[in-house]
Amino acid sequence: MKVKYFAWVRERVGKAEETVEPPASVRTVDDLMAWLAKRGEAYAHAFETPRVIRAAIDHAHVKSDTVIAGAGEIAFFPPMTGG
Amino acid sequence: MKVKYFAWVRERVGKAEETVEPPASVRTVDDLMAWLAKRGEAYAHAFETPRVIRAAIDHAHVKSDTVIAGAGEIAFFPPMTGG
Amino acid sequence: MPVPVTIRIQQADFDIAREIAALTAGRTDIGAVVSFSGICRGSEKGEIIAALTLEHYPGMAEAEILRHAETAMSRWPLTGLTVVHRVGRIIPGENIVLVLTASAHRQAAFQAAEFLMDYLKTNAPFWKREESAAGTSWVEAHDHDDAAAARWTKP
Amino acid sequence: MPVPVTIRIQQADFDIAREIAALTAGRTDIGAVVSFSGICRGSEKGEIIAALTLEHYPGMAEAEILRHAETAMSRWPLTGLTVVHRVGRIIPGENIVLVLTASAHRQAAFQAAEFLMDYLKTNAPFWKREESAAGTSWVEAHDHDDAAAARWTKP
Repeated sequence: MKVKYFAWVRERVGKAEETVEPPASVRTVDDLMAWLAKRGEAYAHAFETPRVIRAAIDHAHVKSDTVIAGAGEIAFFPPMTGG
Repeated sequence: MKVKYFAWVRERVGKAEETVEPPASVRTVDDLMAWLAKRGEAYAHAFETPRVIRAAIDHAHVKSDTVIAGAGEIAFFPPMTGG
Repeated sequence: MPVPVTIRIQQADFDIAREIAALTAGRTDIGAVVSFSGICRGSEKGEIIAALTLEHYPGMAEAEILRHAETAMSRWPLTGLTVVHRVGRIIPGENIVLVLTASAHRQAAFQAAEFLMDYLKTNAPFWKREESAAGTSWVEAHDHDDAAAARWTKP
Repeated sequence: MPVPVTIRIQQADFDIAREIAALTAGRTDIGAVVSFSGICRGSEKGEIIAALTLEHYPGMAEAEILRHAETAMSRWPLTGLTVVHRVGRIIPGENIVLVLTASAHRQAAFQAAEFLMDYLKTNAPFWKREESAAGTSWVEAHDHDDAAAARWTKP
């Protein structure tokens, strides 16, 4: 599963994207954030307040309780500030 | 007192402006339209439905019951269709 | 910084890019510019229009636009405002009117531009005459334009 | 006639006049064109801004703008729509975003442009980083932008 990070999530994680293989117990976007947060200090910092982080699966916004099964690409980013 | 006509009021009257000297009994914009309507067939046609005609005194919109005393220039025209 | 207000009534077409540049050049306090261009359509209610001729009341037209420009400036925090209204003969596809508003924030720019257009439609002394196969006729005012203007006076 | 929809994300500046010409050329069914340009301001809350850097999510950004463009086209009778969003480093006074809407009537053009801007602000995956004397920091999202977007979902 490909994971992408943007804005300060990207800066804190220290990379723009990577491929991860979470265990089957990681079912939702929330689970994935909790699992990623345990991958080290940088991830812990990036995901320390998961409620402010937005997620998208395959280019569509999703809620944090969305099941990730079948996702090709999951992205994490702060609230958007374009326009 | 200078009177100006625009759009179909101008076309019906047959002139764009003129100077008129109404009698003292002509007090309001309504009175002036009624008085002008008696100046001939062209005027009668132009002012046959005075309620649809708008008026301005010295470049400001006025209601038809406005007193005309002191007016330098009175204009008559149909509802506006600019923009 | 004074608010630049430009009001012009002219036969010639306008250049939106040049008008925007004039409103924004050298400034860094503008976050939003809204432009509205009104364009002559080629048909009205199914009838083909060959051209419009715009007549106006010189002196009053400028005064009436300025009065509404001042109202807009007092109601919204604008950094600039431009109104250009063409007169004379205009063919389908050509510009009729331009309203430009600039502000730090987008809502002010949008609302002021809508307000100005609604008032131009109903209060500025301009009249359109249409040329079609049936001859020429004066365009009638629309009730929905009065309704659009009236919403700005609601509490 | 198909509705021309143009969506571009680019580093380069845009030319409003050229974008309007592309939307209106050869057509006589357009009565109103509204443009919104979002411009980089030189200060935010009293702090001098040296520049913004815009980051985006390639692929999703285009998809999200297209999704809202399609919603706008289904809600208002538009004859065309253009969105150009810049990315990369932008200095005060430079353009950030352009939304253009064309319609037979002005209300549709105004409302669709406002709708698109409100949704771009809150839903399109772009992020601004500010450079100031204090260093660089990510711009925080505004609650009032969420409120502006929410008004389009009211009954």
